[in-house]
Amino acid sequence: MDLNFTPEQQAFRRELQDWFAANGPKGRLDSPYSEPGLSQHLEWEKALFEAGYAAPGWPKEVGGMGADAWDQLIYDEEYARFRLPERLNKMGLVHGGPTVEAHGTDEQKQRFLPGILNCEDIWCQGFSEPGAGSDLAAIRTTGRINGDTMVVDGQKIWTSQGIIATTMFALVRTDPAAKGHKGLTFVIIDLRSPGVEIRPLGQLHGNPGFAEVFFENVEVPMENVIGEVGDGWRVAGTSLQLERGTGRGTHTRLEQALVDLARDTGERGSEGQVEELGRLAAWTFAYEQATYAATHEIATGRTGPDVSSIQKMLYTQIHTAVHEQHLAVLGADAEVMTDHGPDGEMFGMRRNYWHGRGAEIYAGSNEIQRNIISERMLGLPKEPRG
Amino acid sequence: MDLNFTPEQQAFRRELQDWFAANGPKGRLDSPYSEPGLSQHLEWEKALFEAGYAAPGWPKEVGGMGADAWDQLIYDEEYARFRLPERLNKMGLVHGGPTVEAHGTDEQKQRFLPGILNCEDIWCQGFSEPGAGSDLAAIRTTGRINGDTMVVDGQKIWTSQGIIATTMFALVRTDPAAKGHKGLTFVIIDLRSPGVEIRPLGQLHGNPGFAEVFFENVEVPMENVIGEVGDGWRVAGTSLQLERGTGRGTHTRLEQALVDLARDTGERGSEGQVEELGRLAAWTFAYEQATYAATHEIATGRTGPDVSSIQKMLYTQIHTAVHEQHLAVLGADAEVMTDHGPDGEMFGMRRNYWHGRGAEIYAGSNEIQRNIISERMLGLPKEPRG
Amino acid sequence: MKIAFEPEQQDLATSFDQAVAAEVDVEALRALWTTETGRSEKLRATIAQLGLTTILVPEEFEGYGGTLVDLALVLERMGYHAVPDALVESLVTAPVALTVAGSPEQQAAWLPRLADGSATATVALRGLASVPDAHVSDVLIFRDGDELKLVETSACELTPLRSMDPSRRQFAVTLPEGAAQVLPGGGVETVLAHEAAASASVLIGLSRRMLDETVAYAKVREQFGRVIGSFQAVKHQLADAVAKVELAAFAVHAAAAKVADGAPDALTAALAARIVAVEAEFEANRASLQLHGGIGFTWEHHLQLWLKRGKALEQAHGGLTELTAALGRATIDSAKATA
Amino acid sequence: MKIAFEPEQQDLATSFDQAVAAEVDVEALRALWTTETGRSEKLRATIAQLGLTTILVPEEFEGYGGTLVDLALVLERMGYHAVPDALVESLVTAPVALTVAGSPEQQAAWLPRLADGSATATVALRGLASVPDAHVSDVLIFRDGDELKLVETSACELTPLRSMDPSRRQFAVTLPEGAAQVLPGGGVETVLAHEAAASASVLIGLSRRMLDETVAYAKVREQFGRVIGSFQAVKHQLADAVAKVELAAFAVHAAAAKVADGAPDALTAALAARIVAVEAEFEANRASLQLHGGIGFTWEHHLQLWLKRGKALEQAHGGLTELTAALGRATIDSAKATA
Repeated sequence: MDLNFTPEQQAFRRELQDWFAANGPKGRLDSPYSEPGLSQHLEWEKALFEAGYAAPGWPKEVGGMGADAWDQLIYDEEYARFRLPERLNKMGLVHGGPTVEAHGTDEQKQRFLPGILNCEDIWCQGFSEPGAGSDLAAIRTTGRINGDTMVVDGQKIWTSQGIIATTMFALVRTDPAAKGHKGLTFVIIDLRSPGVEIRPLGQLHGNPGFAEVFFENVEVPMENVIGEVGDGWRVAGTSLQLERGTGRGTHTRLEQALVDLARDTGERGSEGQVEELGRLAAWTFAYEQATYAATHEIATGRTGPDVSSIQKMLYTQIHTAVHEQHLAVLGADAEVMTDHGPDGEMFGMRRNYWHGRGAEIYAGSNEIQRNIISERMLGLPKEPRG
Repeated sequence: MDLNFTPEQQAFRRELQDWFAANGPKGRLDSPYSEPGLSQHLEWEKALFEAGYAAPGWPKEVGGMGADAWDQLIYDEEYARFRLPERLNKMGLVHGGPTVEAHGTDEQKQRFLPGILNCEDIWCQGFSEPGAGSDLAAIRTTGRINGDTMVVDGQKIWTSQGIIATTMFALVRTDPAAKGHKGLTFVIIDLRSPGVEIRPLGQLHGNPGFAEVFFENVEVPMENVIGEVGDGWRVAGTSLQLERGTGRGTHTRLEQALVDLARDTGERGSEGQVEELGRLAAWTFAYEQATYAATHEIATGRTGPDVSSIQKMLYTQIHTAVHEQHLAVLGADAEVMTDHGPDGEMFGMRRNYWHGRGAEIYAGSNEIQRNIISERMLGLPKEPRG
Repeated sequence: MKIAFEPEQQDLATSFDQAVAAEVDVEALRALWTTETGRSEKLRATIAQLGLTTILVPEEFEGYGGTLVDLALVLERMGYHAVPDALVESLVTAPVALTVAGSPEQQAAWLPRLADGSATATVALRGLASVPDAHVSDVLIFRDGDELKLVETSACELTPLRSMDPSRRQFAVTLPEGAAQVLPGGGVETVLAHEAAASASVLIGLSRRMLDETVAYAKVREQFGRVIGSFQAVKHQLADAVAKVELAAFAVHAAAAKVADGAPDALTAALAARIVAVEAEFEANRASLQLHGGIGFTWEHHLQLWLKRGKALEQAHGGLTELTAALGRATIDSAKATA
Repeated sequence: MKIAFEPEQQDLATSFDQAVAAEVDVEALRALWTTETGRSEKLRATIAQLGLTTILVPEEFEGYGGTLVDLALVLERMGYHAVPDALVESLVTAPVALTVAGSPEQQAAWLPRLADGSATATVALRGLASVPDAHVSDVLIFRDGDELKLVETSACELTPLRSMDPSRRQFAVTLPEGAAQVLPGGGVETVLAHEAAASASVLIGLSRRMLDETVAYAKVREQFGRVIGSFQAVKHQLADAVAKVELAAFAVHAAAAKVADGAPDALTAALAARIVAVEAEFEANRASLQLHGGIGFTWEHHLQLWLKRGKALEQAHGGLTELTAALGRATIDSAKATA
């Protein structure tokens, strides 16, 4: 056991701190779904890219720094600690890109990855459909293969970043005869293609960002298929596990939420609320340490049991509990938005509260995580399908 | 809405208070599973019987007072408030007797009910079996009908009062071809018959009282069948609903537990523990009011939705929460039994703590209650059987 | 004992349902979000026509002279329909405050007008930082220490706030020096008890609506080849929430009766009722969003009407910390007294 | 960073499992309930032979000079096997107290004997009303305000108490006037941190055992024509409990490392570890009895070994109220400092 960062790691952290302090945007950027906001975000992404900080964990060949898991963690911690803007291309950086990296050909890596880093392409994920939320295997969007072209028809929903995205990595059904997760293919779709319609869909905290995406006879080159045709479920598994997994500074953001709660509790909380703060601090610590342990696992290439479902479920529950408690400490002031956008969208703690409740649903609802934990970790029998 | 008792009801309450104060045993009786304890309990039951207080709610013809639901509630409240001994024949008084009253012939009522009141017979319930706990329909104890005799073979388990009981009301399978809850018959078995073996089974809080009861070629007269042969599931339903239902002073005992907790919280609790006490007081109040509402329903013969599953589930949860909180308030003293029997069995709060956890399992585990609530009240589909 | 509402009380709730049906249609409610007042004149007129404004006004001031029990079921329906107005204040705590604590002049000036709907009142028992519906109220009754005071809103400065619930209209109120009059009769405890019990009724209705919506959705939404309502993971979450709401409702109805009777335990019963109603609503709120899944998280779905109202009302009439600490202390005092 | 135990540390836990297998057989443990001391000489000898008594004794006093990290996995296994002895006290807090706070004379008198197993110590940081294993301990170290003190048990009056857990042996200790010596070096915080972190390790092992037993039972017990482990009602309760235990374990391991390092946040990390371990154990305890059903409630079933130990250890080394209040205050102080 050694809980200390190496001198090199500490130096990397200071380097980042200096750069973020000097170059990070002052104040909050406008929403990326507004014209000025999108420019501001692209400008920030450009600065990161030019400094080499767009994706430290990616290989040098495709524009990353080849940083190891610990340096990636340090980057994520500092990025969160400086409260820098949410990454415009996070679906590409965290999910789509690593999937291409893991399953794509060299040609595909060269073709797709640089565009994510320099934000020429903005990626979104196309898994959920109106009839396929928790049950991803029920996907009905079809990909009809016709020589070297796939013709896509169907609909995706709850697509984060959908209204600004140029590129979707999607699961489509290429074998209509196959049931469930068989016959699905993982494919990258250019949303600028004819036949794509994107309709904005709001989120309940008032913030835009969701979209429904409709496909009608959309032609996609077969060279955009990642992995084998019909093997999409396994390919997508990489992305799903990444989505469940921790990292990306979630532990730092949770700690920040706890610090904010602690300040308000110190100012106006009852003794019982101090006790509740202590309870939440303890679970926040546990989550932080689980993140470090997972980083150690990745860094050493060892593969202990996959605890990403445990982390996802409990992270979202702790996150919600911290914010529920913050509402309680604020009392009658809780509903009053001190910080909100021109259209009434929520910012700060109140946005995070609702967003956190959404997180108990998305990326595999916590009910699905409980199935995974009880079936894969404990070996209990699967639920019978209807 | 009128939350006041009538003058007549108040007078009845005073009458009971006077009689209990004058005649109630001073101090705790020995365990009814010991020789001296059984005598002491029988003596107390005899006093109740002779005063006409053995079962106020039963009809006068069979030795009760014909009291209405409100007078029965008042009786139960005062009995609990005076912390009088647990009724020796409670399984007969609360479950078996009322089932005979509801489904038996006049002859059967005359034959069985008086023996419960004067404690010539001590009843126990024979529903659970090693393979049929939550799944009562899986009962395998058989009753082979042979003319005017039924021959019973099999085993019952977790039989409360089993080691002192003389009489069991049981569900047995009379039609071996029928599956599930079909082919079951409700029958009263004299445990003094040849072929019955009763083995004591302890409970985890150290108190005796459970038994396993084995039947080998036990002959039971067919006139002991209550209701029709094969209709036992419906007949037992009365008993099960009574078991789930509230009443019998449970709300008073819950309030007493709350008062005990409040005293210790006042003496040694933190401010956070005072808040938790308030939360528990609120749910105790809700349960009390639900009991009054149920009594009103019974008294007026109206039948609103059956909320007995809600009451059973939440009562047991509130009960456990009150006792868990009491352990927390006592801190390091919680484990130390200030009050225990010679063989280390638990008394008082600590017994009630474990007993309450058992209550979340017995009388239909809370998982079963959730099935009932979601299926019968909300109309959600049944769980598929295997 | 009689633990049941009178037929007239039930009928009043049914009449309310019918009379306001068009006004509480979810699209109509959403349309109000962007109007200047956020309030429907028609709805307010209907409430007055139904006589709801008269119920807690004494007969001598042209009221009905009723009690909270007469309003309890209507308040539940108001929660059920997510009626946006601050009706706990205007229908309950304002007339009660004037009745128990107002001077004869104050009563004569305001109670008849509250009864006939020609004036509206709002109430603030926990400071003036966030007062509901001050913009459509003629008079504000507020707590100042152990006293209740009254001020005309036209004399106050109202700063509009933005609530997480787009239906709610909250205002920071600044009082001009010396504008407030004391209500001389005390009455803080009575008003607090009415507030807690009435608020609890609203929460019960709100919770029932969230659960009704969710049960209905669970019966049609299919995943994994089955309606999701056939999974124990869904069924048991709903059972837990429904159980809490229904048990809480017993407490809420009893509290209304005790508050109506002025029973010695009226305040503790009302605190208990609001505590269990808040906890039940919390669970109904949690389960209903969780079980709706992604669709419930969209702006376009109506579930947010109840979700956000619920979060606002968990805190608005006293949060759990305040209420549980008070009830906990009262429980200790009462346990000592019976020792 | 290296978030993993060394192979030797893992091997020590495995050796412990093997060496004590016969002594921690459930029937053997139950047999101890009715013996006079309730303790197995053989088990105590084995623990000494494995060198576990030496680990936290400095080398200069014939110890191993290790840290809590060396013992953390062994402590988990002790919980897993429901070892009845007060080993958090005898193996951890007693040698640590002497090492950090004892005078040279006190250290020389006791540490070598603790190391070789010729003497045993127990510790009481929260009063003398209920001290574990005082009857088999030669020396008692206790907290008196900001000081630690030491007294030989032979000088004390020991009144045996009856624990809900028939394996535990607790005693009320009465001190003779002037018999206790102060440990001059302070050290209360260090000892508290070791206690919380070590106790958390025991709770993790205890929780894992309850869940292992329950998962195994759920795979064979049939109801409604299916093994009960195929019902979501069962699966999800187990998933919730396992998730809490496994997340808590990360905190517990990190706390051991921080306590071992004497990190500035060692005490808060240890408090956090014990808080999450207690909450995880609480849930494992609840779920395991609930899912065993009636059979788990019988005296004859072994589940009670872990259930009762768990309830005792939830309170024994500081209950949640004490720990959460302390950690909550520390969190507020630290938030203010980073403002």
